[in-house]
Amino acid sequence: MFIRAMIAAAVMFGGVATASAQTKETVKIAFIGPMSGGNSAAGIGGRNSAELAVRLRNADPASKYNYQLVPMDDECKPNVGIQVATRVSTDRSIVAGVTHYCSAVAIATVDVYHRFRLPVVVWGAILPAITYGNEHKEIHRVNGSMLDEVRASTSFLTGLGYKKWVIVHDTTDYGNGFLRFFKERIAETNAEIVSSFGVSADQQDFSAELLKIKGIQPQIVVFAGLTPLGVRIRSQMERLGVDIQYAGVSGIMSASYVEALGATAEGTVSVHNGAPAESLPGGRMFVEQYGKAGFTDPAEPYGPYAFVAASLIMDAVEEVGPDREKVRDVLNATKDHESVAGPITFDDHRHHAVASTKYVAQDGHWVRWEDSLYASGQRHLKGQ
Amino acid sequence: MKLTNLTTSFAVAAIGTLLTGVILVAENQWAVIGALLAAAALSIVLARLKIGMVLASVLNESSAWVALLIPLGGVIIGFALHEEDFVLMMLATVLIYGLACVGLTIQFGYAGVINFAGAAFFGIGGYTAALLGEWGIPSLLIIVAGGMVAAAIGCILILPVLRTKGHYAALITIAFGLLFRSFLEVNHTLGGPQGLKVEGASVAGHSLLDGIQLGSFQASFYLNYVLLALGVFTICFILARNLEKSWIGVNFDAVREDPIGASVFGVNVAYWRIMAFVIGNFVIGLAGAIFAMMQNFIAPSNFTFSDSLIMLSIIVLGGLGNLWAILPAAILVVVMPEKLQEIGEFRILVFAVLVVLVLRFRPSGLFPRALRKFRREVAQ
Amino acid sequence: MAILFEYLFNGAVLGIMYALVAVGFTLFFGVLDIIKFSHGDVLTLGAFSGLVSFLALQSLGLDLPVVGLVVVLAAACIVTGAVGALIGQAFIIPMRNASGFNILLMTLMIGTGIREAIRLFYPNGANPKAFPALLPKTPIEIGGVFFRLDSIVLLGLGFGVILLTNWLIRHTKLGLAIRAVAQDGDTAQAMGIPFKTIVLATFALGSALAGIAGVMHGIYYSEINFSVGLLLGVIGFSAAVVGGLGSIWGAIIGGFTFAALQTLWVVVFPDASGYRDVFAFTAIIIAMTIWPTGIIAERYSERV
Amino acid sequence: MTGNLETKNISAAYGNAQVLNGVSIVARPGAITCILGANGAGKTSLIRAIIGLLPTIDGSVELDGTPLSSLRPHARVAHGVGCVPEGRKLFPKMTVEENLRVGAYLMQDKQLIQKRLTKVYETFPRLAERKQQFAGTMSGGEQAMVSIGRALMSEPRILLIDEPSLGLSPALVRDSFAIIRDINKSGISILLVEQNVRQTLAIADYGYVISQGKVVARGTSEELLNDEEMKRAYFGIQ
Repeated sequence: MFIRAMIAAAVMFGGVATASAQTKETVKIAFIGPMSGGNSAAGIGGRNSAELAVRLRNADPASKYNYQLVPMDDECKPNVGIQVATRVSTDRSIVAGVTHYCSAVAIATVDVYHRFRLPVVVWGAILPAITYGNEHKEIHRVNGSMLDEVRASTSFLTGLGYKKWVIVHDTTDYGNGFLRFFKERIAETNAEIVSSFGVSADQQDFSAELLKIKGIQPQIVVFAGLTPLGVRIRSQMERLGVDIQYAGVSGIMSASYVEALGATAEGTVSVHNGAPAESLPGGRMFVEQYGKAGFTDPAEPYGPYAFVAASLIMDAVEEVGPDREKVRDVLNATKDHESVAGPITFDDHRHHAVASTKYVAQDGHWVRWEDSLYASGQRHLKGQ
Repeated sequence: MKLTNLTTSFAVAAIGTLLTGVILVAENQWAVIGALLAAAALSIVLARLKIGMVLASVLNESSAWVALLIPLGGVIIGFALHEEDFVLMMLATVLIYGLACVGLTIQFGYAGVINFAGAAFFGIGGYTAALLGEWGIPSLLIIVAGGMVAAAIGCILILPVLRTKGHYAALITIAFGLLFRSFLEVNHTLGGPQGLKVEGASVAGHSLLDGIQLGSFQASFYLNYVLLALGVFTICFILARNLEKSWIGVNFDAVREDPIGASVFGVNVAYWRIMAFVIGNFVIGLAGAIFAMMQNFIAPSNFTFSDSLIMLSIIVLGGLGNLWAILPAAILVVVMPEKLQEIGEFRILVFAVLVVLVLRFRPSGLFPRALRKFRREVAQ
Repeated sequence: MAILFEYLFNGAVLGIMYALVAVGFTLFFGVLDIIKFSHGDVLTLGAFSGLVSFLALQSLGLDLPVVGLVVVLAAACIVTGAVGALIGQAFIIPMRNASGFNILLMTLMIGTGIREAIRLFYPNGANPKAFPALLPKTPIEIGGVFFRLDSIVLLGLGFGVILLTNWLIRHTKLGLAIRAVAQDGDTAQAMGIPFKTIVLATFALGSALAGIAGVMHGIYYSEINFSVGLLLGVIGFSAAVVGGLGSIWGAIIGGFTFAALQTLWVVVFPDASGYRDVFAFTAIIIAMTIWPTGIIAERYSERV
Repeated sequence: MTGNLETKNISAAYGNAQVLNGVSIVARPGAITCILGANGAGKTSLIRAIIGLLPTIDGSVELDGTPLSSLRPHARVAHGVGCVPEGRKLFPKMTVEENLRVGAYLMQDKQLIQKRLTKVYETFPRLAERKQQFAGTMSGGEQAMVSIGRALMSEPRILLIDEPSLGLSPALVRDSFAIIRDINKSGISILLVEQNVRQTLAIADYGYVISQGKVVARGTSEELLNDEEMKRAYFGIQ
């Protein structure tokens, strides 16, 4: 506090604020995500990406402030999330937050941010209720919602002719949410969900479920959950001779899905909010810079959104200064704001809808469906 | 003699209050580590020197009313930091976990009934509060109901727990903890994996979620919860102390140390194990209800096996059966990981290593329980 | 009908893996009356050491079919055996007069430490890792029943290892010493059995079984991750306790019982598959009520 | 002649309770030395301290001049200390033969083990008939034979025997004392702990009386037997 006051005084009496970093006021931004436990890969990727945004901004001589990222671990647990959310919200030196990958945590903490008036931008959690379940002006989201994905996925898969679905979902809010929205969405089409299986997030063996599915003989198995489980289910389908097309949601779309499965991953289809980073002008920059920054862990698919969220906040601070309410108002009014994930526009619930992109795993990479050998007819999905 | 005891207790309370305040407020990592080292040094010195024995026995023999020093210290810290929301929240969390650990101490520390499902009973209290909160029932009643429901559901486990012992009993509570969590997750009537919002507590129509405002004095609403938790903690602490010192406590000791011998001398082992289990779960349920009200939100992932382990770590690190050790240990276990946020993804590893080291080199805990006086005399 | 055989077959593979873990728990309990809860995470360590040794072989160009399997199994056994003995030496033997509960909590925390260390220090350790297919995946179909060759080999391997362990315990000098220590440690010492050496050997043996189970797990599911041991540890412990601590056959019965419970639930109530663990653990609590010291009861007389 | 066991001033405690308080005894080569005393006098503690199961806080144990105090129990067995523990302490879920083989654990030579087994079966023909029976299912007398046989398997120079008469019928007690005498005649020194004063002193050459962890009297069997004071104070014989 004292040092900050000194700096402020120096700036005032010095008359001229030089561009050197030492004289710039430091502005703190919180990052919250899971950095330990089963979802830590995504959390660490997100933290690195937000850190990258901050470093790039600090390297930019045109920026008015010196930014500092305060990373916090929510362990993907609501109670821990509430604890760290309170910690950053009540720390007056923090202006805004890039918050949460896990939907349960994001939902649990919205009231905390509202109570302490901390504007936050969600970078990874996709349950619609995070923004649509409340009227809190502090909560924003850049990464789209589950609904966007479900919409894209349903029309994509039914369009390919898969009418008889089995859904395997994890029993967290993530998988359950998908199940609910898929059910609603499928009811509007001529396809049907013949059966659904809930599996716990730490389950290892799925032979009972998969053999049951083998008996049902659906046209497609849609998995709603995260990478570790998605990998286990896909590889066990192979082992048990369940020769049915496999589809996932954004939760399985990580580099480690194709790495861990090798050739077995071939032909898995999935959807993800937002176009591949590489295909956007800013996205290419992101991938390049991320590589240059020397992080040991990959950015993971939601990394770019953490980058975007941090950038949005810093843009707002540049505009109105480090004041929570002003930053909140600027964020609320975000419209067609350029970012590495394309232009960002918040709706009346401060939610940025994204057009989900369809992907297929091809030769060890996630490839945009339209660019794949499957779309061009050179390769075929199962049952095609 | 009485006077020196009281003075000593005051001194201990003052040092404890001071250290707690410093640890809670310290922002800087080095300050945290410094305070922890000071506490560790203190505990080692106390253990090595005779003064530690004296202190332990003073606290052990002191009247239960000395426990009133706890709310005194708590109120001092609370009001000194009345604007620091986060610090007060941590303080309240420490007190709530401490309360749950009073329950575990009655079960495991006193009667030797092992309970690896502490978090499950904590959760039962929380879910009770969530469900009853919707009906506008007075908050204090809801808290008591949380305890009663936890105690009642615990009764389902009594038969298997009574029939087994040792590691077999441990498995039963582990299995219960695991099934409780997966049940909440797959069962949608209780909010499913997404959890439930919980009404905050209110006293006399005044919601505890509103900050206190008395003239120019403005305080965080967490101060309300600190006071609430402090009140319930102190009551349960004093009751547990009286329990320990009464003939019931002697029965518990007998049942724990030598169940067969106890039954030979006419102690009804099953009866006392049931008593300890039920009373303990009641207290844990109370804690869960307060916790849910303070957090305003509960979800199944709050009540996992590892949360049960955290509670058990507190009572074992502190010193099994020593109620006085609960608060320092709870501060260590609850606050430390939060203060170690700077080391990010390494903090669980660091925490695990620390617990292992303490268990390895101080197996009876940082503040071992003093023996009953008559037993010491026999030994000498 | 064919699918029924597939259920049975895959249930058996699952059961044999649970049994291998449970046998470890039962051996540790046998010699020292303690529960070593780090066991599940030692299994993870075994799977990862197997993976590392395979990657090393691959970089040397030596990943021949049979050699690969042997080296991977050996590496897993050596690492888990050494770590198991080390945990015993450094943490359990010095503490053997402390309460069993302290050791339970301490080993739980050691397990957490191992798990977190793998996550943090193995490159990109938080994500699942592909495990090499060390056995031919040839599909086999007999009368509509689908198997893969490697599943059959794994099942055989599992049974082989368990029978070998049983033979070791029943018919070798080491086994004689292990049983003597398990039945009466003090007297065993007074008869000239080096207590500490035997306890550490038992820890190494039990942990090596977990190493084998880890490799089997990797091959069977083609994938490993840092938390595989967490649930396997809990299940292995449950299996050992339900079977009756201290009895090898109890551990095997417990392992298969658990696998059967899980499979049965999903087969009978597919729409409520999420409840399978609720069912399995409820069944365990009921079983413990009926047989308070396990299905194969631990027979010990109490001193009054 | 070897088998000279000496304890010099050993003390030991369970927690705060001191059970041995500077005990010095000598078991002479080729002799039967007995330790007498009431229940709780520290007799069994002394045996446990000699074999190394009870850590001593002071004093030393020597066998034929070799200090044993720093050795673990199994190493003491390797130096020639054999033990028949109180209550026989068989491994109940092992067969008779397995119990005997545990006694020979430190030996590598299979032929030698076989030879000793044969010898034990010759000494106790009854055991030869029941090689494959679980030790836990045998009668008290048979268990006593297994326990003694097991201790003999390691060919000790000195055999510590703790309360062989415990729980046996008078006839069996007579038998086991006869066996002990035979073993002694084959050249093994014996340190015998007993409460049964008359029968013990009848076969012992030398004896010690201990009480509350201290040696309170010593002497040849005759000396002790004729000491009226001792009888009254420690043996309860009127």
